[in-house]
Amino acid sequence: MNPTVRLATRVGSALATMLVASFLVFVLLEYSSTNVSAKILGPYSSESSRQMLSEKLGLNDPLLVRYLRWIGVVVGLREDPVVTSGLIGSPVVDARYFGNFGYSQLYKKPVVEVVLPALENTALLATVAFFGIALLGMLIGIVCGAYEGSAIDRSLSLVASVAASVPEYASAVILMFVFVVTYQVLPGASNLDTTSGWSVSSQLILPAAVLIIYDFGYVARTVRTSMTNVMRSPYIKAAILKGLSFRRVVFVHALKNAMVTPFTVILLQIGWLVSGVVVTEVVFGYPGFGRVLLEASLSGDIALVEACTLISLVVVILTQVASDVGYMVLNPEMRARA
Amino acid sequence: MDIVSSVLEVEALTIAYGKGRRAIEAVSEVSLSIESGEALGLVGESGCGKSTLAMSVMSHLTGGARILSGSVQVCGIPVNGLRSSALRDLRARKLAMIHQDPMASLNPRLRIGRQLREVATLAVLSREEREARIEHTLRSVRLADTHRVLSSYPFELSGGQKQRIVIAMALLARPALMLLDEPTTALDVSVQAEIVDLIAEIRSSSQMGMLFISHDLPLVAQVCSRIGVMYKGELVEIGPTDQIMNEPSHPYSRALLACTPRIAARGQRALLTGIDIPSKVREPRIEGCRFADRCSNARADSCLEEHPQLRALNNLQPDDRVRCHFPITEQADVPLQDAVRNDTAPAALPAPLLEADHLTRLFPHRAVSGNGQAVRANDDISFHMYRGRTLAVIGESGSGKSTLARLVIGLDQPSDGYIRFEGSKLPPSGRSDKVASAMQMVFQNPGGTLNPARTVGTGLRRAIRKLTNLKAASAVDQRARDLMLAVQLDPALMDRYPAELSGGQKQRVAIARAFAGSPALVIADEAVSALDVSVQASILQLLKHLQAQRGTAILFISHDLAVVHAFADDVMIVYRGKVVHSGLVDDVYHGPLHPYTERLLNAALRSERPILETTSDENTPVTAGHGCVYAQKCHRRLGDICLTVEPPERRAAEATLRCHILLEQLGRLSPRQRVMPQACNPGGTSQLAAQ
Amino acid sequence: MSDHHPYVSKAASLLSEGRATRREFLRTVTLLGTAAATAYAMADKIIPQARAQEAQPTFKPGGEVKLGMRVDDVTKPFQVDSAQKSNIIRQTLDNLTRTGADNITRPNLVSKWDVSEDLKTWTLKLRNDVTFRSGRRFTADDVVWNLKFALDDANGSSSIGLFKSYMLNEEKAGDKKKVTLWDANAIEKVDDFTVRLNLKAPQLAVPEHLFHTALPMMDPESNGNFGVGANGTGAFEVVEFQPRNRIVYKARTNHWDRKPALETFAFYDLGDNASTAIAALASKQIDGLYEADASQVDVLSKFPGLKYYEIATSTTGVIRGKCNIKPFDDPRVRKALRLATDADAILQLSLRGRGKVGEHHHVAPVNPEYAPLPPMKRDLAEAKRLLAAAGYSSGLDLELSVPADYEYLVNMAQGVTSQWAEANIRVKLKVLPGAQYWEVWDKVPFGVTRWSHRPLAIMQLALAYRTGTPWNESSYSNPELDELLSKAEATVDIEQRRLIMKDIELLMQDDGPIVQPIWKSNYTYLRSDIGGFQMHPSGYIFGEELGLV
Amino acid sequence: MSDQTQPLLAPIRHGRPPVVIERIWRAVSNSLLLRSPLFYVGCVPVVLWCLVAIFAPLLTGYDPNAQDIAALSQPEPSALHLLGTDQLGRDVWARIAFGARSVLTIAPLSLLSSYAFGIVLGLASGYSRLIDPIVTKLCDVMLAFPVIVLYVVLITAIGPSSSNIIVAVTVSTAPAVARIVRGMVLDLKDREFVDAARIRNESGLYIMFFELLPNMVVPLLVDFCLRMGYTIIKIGSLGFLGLGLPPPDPDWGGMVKEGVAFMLVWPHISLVPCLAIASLVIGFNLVADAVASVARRA
Repeated sequence: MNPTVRLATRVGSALATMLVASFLVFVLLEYSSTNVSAKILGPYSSESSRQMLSEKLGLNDPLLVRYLRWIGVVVGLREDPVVTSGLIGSPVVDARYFGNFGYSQLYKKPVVEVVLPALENTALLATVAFFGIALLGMLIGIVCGAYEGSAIDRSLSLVASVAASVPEYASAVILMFVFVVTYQVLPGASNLDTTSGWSVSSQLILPAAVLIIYDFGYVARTVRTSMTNVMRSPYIKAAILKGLSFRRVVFVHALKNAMVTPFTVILLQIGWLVSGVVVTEVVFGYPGFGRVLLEASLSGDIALVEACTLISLVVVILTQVASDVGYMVLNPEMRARA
Repeated sequence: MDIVSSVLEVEALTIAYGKGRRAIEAVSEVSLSIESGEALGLVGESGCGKSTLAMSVMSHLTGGARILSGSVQVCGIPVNGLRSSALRDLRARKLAMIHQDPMASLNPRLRIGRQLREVATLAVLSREEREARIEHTLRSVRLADTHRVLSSYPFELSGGQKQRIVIAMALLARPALMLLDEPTTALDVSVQAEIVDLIAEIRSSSQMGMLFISHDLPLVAQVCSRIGVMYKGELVEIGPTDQIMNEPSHPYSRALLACTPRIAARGQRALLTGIDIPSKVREPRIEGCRFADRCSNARADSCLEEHPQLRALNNLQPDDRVRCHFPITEQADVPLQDAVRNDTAPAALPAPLLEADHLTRLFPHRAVSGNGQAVRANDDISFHMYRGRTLAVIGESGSGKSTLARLVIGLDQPSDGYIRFEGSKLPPSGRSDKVASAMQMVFQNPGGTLNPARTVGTGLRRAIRKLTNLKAASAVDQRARDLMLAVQLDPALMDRYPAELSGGQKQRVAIARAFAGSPALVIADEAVSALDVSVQASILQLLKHLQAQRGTAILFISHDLAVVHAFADDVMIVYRGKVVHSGLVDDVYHGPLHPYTERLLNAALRSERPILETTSDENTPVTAGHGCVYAQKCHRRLGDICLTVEPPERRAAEATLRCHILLEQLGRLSPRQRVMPQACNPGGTSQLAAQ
Repeated sequence: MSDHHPYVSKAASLLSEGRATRREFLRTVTLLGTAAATAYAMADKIIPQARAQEAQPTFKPGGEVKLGMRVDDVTKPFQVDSAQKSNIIRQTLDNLTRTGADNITRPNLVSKWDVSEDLKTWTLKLRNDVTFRSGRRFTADDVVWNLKFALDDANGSSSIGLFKSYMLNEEKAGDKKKVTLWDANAIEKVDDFTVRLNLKAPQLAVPEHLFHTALPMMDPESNGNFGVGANGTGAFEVVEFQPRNRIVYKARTNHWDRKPALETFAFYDLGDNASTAIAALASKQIDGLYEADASQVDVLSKFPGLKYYEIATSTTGVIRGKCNIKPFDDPRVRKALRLATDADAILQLSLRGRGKVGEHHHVAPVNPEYAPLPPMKRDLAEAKRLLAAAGYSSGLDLELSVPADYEYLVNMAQGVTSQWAEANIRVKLKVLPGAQYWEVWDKVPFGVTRWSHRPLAIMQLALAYRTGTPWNESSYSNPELDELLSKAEATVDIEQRRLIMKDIELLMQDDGPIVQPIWKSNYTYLRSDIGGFQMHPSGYIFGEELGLV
Repeated sequence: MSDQTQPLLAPIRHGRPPVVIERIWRAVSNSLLLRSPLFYVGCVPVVLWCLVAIFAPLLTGYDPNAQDIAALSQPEPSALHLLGTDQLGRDVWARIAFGARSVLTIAPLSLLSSYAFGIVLGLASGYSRLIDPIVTKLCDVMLAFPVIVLYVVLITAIGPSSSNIIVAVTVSTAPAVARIVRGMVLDLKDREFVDAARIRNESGLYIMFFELLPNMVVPLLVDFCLRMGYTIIKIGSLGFLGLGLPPPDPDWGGMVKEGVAFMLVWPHISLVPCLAIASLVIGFNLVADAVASVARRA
């Protein structure tokens, strides 16, 4: 198989995963909620108007039909029946465009307009946290792996284990107590508002720290395991016996081999960072994607939940594809076979 | 350059694992030295401490090993306690090592060139010199296309090529001492022969000292001028190769020789004597001679109580030293025992137990061939098996011999052909419990043959319940104990997990399991190839014993021609899924030789001039029905006919072979072929007559 | 007092005889068009009272105040349905009237109103100095447009509900119900600064209704839409609006009479996590909270530099069973629940004491028509007796649904359940996320409902307990109560009405569907250098009243 | 049958414990594990919390839901309430102790159910080429959902309750377990002992559950311990987001959430449950580390 075919297969399989997953999301959400039109019309609406709307939106159609229609709306092939039914009224909203996840009942605007800014904010936080996690995790993992069994390995591993055991909300609360209340060196809320004199970067410190503390241990553990496995391999022994310096053995011979598995793991943290950070965003009042998802879920804003879930799926699947491709690039054997 | 002539000086070296009372001595009081240009062989069973010794020379002891006393000097420099930079320098310039698994010692993610340059950089100065050196060294290990090799990743090279790279890497710095730790164990027989040949050549052409470590006595003998025999951490005998190979003085050296498989003369089969003591889990500590509990000559008083010293056997041969109270000095040239082979032609036998008829197994797989064509793992294989007889299948890795075993046992279904067992045709899948009970198998890898998560007894009892009519717990248990005893194991081992057993013990359990019912046929798929020779011999003895007792037919799958010669009655030589040569063992080994048989025998007998493969294009697929399967690699290829026309079946005595060459023009083994391969003295010439 | 409404003098005599409370008097006479100051003066004359006249603070000019509050997206002011949303538009859009923290409704964009004796003709005199931000003068045409817009059912304003009974007709046009003004002249422009409302039925509360959150005065050109740059008569203009994040206002540059002290005013949304707001206050990212939780109050009280505000309200949580299903169909069970409740303790638990003890009749002490009753004490023995009499001698097993979005209600539910356990009433809590709960709030057999502040108890009672009304969540149906309610609504006389109210309260305590142990107060903390703030019982915030001192 | 008829040594033992239990016992009694200090350090919190959960009523004089009105204004730790009281005047220690019960039942139960499904799915897909593509794809899909998203969406859809939390954890964890098991099956099923079983005509079910599964005990045990920690954190997150156990039953995550507002004045209300969660998770993680490192060495 050549690389393009291989990549195409991978993307195709990712798309298939997306489809199945989106179907599951659709089924779960559309069926768990008591009544879609009741959701749209609000709790005080009358039964007859709900039924009329249901008919108008085709909510009584077979599941698969509704699902396909929904997908059609999402990819911009169809018009959103909620918009065309005139329920939203002015301001006029486009009924047909790519990425049309519908209209958020909670925010009273098209879902994309809600999600995109939140996603942007989260991307900012996620980027900072990602680099922190990757760098710290790799550093500790490499040191521990290279000096397996040493005192430094044991103590750093313990630190990583303990850090990974502290829930985000716990570290967030503690950090807040120390840095916001006691020493007042950092802002307590990270709403990205700079008028109060706290810079955006100062507001990112605490949430990013919470995420890094929670996650770096996991990365470090993976890197360490991979590193120890490599360090035990015959070719590392051979390299040492060839008379190479330990540093050269670690950096030239071990690292490249040891980073293959963790590379995937590290990349997959992106998926977690985009959507798995609800708690942190809630604690710091960060206007991000996780909070949107939580609020949408809690308020039963189906269109928004569907969009958020789907977007987090896309992110995860994209990182999976990226990590697969990266794995191919990192691994000459795979590269050659491709 | 140093003027010190001794490149390695080991003095009274003692190395132990662990600390305090739990410390286990892996190497005890070992002294030896190697002059430059000299090759010393170290042999011994696994766990005898030879690798630990080698690592101490490299000053790279791991796993909690420590030098308790003694010293190691390389080129006069004591390696122990060397500062790390000095140590690195020593490793880079003076030492080189080829490891147990040479394939794995290349970094899979760095190009060969980079890995070679890295080593060269440590030793050589200028860039031009470096490149020239690399080029030269690669040529010296017979790697031609250096440019391609240098830009390759390890996985892009064949096993033999990687091996050469590793050797080249070791040679690059022109070290004073080269350590080889089982450098050929992971290779196919024919490749093995080439590599050993290469090593011997390098040794003779350089001033390098060499420490060659192996469990394979004849192999070592081929390269080294002196051999040390190690047993449980001690050097029990050391002396010139001739002496060790022909007149060893230590009972252990002698026993090692006795259990080393060899191809006996026509009409005879080697009698292999095992020196394994299988029934005990761990040997007790012995005050006296460490070999005493396995020694047939041991005497209660001195051997058990007094530790023997390594001493010169006599004044005439100060080089030959032995650690034994009662070294064997008389009858020095007692010949290794052979038994008379009393073969009967299959034709004279009653109805066959199993008939395989035109078995074919296709793997329709792109992954294997790449061109979408089916790979024929087995192609039209037919044979008969008889009660009480052993049919051996010989082939190199990838020849389809394991597929054949799987077809016979029913783990795989033939694409074509069928198997008839006890007169009735077996269904392609879903065999009856009766057939399952009558046909069992012993596998190759002792590590995998037993379920590591279940005790020996649990597995054995399960097999008994499944393969016999016994159901009552006490009867099953009794049967299990009987079986344990039958394979010469202490029934107490039934409570153990496989991880607590030695390889030989595991293999015995596997045999016990195979004999849980009353199998008419047992398939042994490389059942002894992963074992030490001493253990291998006793397992073979055990199998023979069980076979004699129960009249079991054995399908013996092996790559080792010597073992097959000693063990089997009939033999089939398989190449790429096709039987190229088959018949009675003697008639195949001594009769007109199929070129492939010839090459295998040549390798097995370790001729001076191994027959090389004609083409190195290993990946050319064989298209079924066109020509001889071996044609592409055949050193005696006649011409296009071999490639295009399927060779005719030719019969020679009780053997059949497929070759275009006329019988009388095929090679033969000399009738008085000596059983052992020759040491590296130039006098020994191959008696394999090449056309 | 000659130009006062005829009832004003009657009210004054009631007050002097002690038959009306001061609060009732003030509310009534102001609604009838008496200026608040005059009303207060009258009341003071009748019942002399040392009123601490709060000196108008002197503000530093300019400055910035940021309050923590949920910032929902508001695009349609006429559909506003919560105090927070109303606060978002209030800084830019004004109402014609304004009901203050003291429950007194005062003129705002109107300078005064007059009402006919039959309470059917209301004449609204507009201030003539009001201008929109665009500079255009605010006139009667704007009022007419806004009222008509709000009362057009195409625009989905909840104002319709308020005005329905006296301004609108409901017609059935085929399948659809159509709501129209009852008379083409119902909203009548008299001159450029006078608007007259001609009512179908008498109504006293018109000025209060004009302060309805969904009835702001907008520029007709806006077509009822709100956003950055919205054109209003308010003191501020919106310069930045990010829903769920913040809304920022700047003081208008062209002020009419109303010039705010602050240069910038803003609401910041910090999410629902109580500690985030506290942390933000700690790091001075906000200057105060729109409203604090009971839990936040305790924490914030430890902070230096903050000032506490509190006001009693008629906001409450009621626990009600559906009276048409077992076991709530038995009044003895309902009463037993009340008797098994220790309201004092619940007030402590759920609001940490910051509120008033409820008396299970949903008439708040802050409501003018409240009739004081002896406190309803906990009586476990009587509760058990009633239960046994109702056939539940082994006690009851119930499941109580609670909305998760009001923590004090969850706490209240936890409190009563542990109290009830002592009376053998075993209750399992089912806490539902708000969105789920408010979908079934009126359907669950046994639930907790939050009712927001209403100035009048009869409004509340009619809404929730009259037979067959849509929000009668308990399905309570008692002809006696219905009758009493109708009577109370028709009674203008304060004293008589209070007598009726007393009957209602007693009936609710004895037979009613609810357990109502608490009245929630509103409270908050602001930085102590912020002046001019008054806690409003409905949670309304007027940015132009604030300033830095 | 045998030529050696002399029975040797040891009496025959009957009534052997099931293999898996024996295996675990062996792994535990394995001197290596008992020699690992990490193991003891990890066991301390786990065992302590288990004891606390079991003996909760004996360890506290308070009903975890009993409200002490008097303590409302003075919730700080005192002689009466050793760890203080919470915002509703309930004894924090009592709630922690009883909360340990729910944590230590819900997390293991949900994991057990995840493992039950995961192991069956994993064994089946690893062993059967027919089932494999379906199961694998399904697992891919489920694993593509970020865990917390799955939790939040599921719990808001089906409502928070202990059984629903178990459902949510199972839905999100079982595919991960299935994937691990499948990987191990693929690794194991070409081993000779599996072939040996097949040539004895053992059924697929027997091979899956008696030949393959026992070999996964140790890695699965490590995974289980790690997942325990992870699951406890995630269940706590649900509680923190208000999607945990319905009140009044004590739920550590919910306790953190309720106390978080008081962090600055009465930090004990949320710090105590935070520490409880963290210590329990650390315990499980360290035990996992210990088992893993011992398994690697053995």
